[in-house]
Amino acid sequence: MAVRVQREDFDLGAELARLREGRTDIGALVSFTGLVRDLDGRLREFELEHYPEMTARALEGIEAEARARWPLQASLIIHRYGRLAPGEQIMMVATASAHRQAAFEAAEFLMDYLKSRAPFWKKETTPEGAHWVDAREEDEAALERWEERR
Amino acid sequence: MAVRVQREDFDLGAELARLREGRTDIGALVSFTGLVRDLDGRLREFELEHYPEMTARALEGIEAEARARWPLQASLIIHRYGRLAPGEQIMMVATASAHRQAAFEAAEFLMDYLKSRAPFWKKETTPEGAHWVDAREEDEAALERWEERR
Amino acid sequence: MTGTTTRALDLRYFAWLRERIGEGGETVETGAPTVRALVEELREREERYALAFSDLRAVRVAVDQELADLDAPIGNAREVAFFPPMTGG
Amino acid sequence: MTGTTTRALDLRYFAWLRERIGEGGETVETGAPTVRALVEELREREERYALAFSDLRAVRVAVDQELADLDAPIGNAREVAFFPPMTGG
Repeated sequence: MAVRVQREDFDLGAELARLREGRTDIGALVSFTGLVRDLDGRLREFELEHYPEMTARALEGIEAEARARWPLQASLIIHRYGRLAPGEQIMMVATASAHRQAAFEAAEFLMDYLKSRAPFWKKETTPEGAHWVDAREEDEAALERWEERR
Repeated sequence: MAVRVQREDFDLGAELARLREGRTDIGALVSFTGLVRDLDGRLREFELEHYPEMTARALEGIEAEARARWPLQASLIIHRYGRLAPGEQIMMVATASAHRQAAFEAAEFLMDYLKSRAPFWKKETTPEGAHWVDAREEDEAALERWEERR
Repeated sequence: MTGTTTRALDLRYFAWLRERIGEGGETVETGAPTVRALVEELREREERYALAFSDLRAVRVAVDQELADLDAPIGNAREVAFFPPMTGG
Repeated sequence: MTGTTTRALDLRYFAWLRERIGEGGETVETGAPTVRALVEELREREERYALAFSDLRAVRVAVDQELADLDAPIGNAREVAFFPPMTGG
């Protein structure tokens, strides 16, 4: 039930602890964290551009859709923007439910939508220069499995 | 690459932080946490019995199977035993991979196997008395989806 | 735009569309009824627009901050945004 | 067990099997070639075993700490464990 878009890093453990604090109705808590990868040590800069006026609204829409589809006791989306270093956290989602299947499915649904429907663009700079990360065709395809179930 | 069976609670945030510490090859980190549910406030006691000589071996076998199936940069299973209070953490799994699909699938695989193949038994005591939690048929069925892919 | 009423519309550009056009946004006077017609107007205006919009399959659109189709009517919208496929998460 | 060699085997019981039998484990002298034959021996021994093993569909088995089938040979195993379907996670 919360969406945050911010430049600063977040504390994954503290966020997950807060989600279940004082509650006894959650049986399953799933989290996903996206991190800046730099396999070969050649990443000079990583920058996330976004569309501020649209971002929070898009994320809230995605979250509301997940909550309409699965019985969630709690959910959280945090997405950063700006310049990030290799290994840093880019974003997280968390979903809490009575049973594991709902928590897992809702988290995957949120991620699939975030990948292709949240207004963020990644730019990587290596010694060869800067380039905008291409959208992956698999990411667009991943959305289809949720369409079928509507 | 780690399995722990313990009576004490664990620090989910610290465990997840440790998993990715100093690394830049992880793009996706998924965690699942199982919690003691008490929807109606009637749970007096919750106890997890296990088969100590077999538990660690069973969990290590499950983890090795996940690592053989998915390209994981890191994985962790922590499972508690003994008497737990409502809302407490029962167990966690975490999986780290380059991409989200592998991390999600491996975490779900670990959970499906843990549910039906790790030697733990749950006993709940309410004002009506104590009973052993029945295995759910869905949990046994959940294993089948992984068999097909072998 | 002869014969049609024009009005002020805020445009926003992101990622490589912003870089190719050379600015993050601008306000234009337009009478274009749809996003596609608006793109045609921009293309004819200057080379950098023609370049940015050379492959429309690589362009996504939001009208008043909601994802929309290229053939969406602009209607009374205040803002139209252009950007490449999103890469969140 | 007439005519067969018997040997000492550690048995372990968990959850409601442990409660029905009244102990967590014991060492028995047995010549049973398979887990199923061992269960038959136990059933005949005392009422509490017959009760614990009355519905074998609800019983799972491990031989030397590996999950096994009821028809698994005991062979040179040192320990056989009986328990209900597991509920981990």
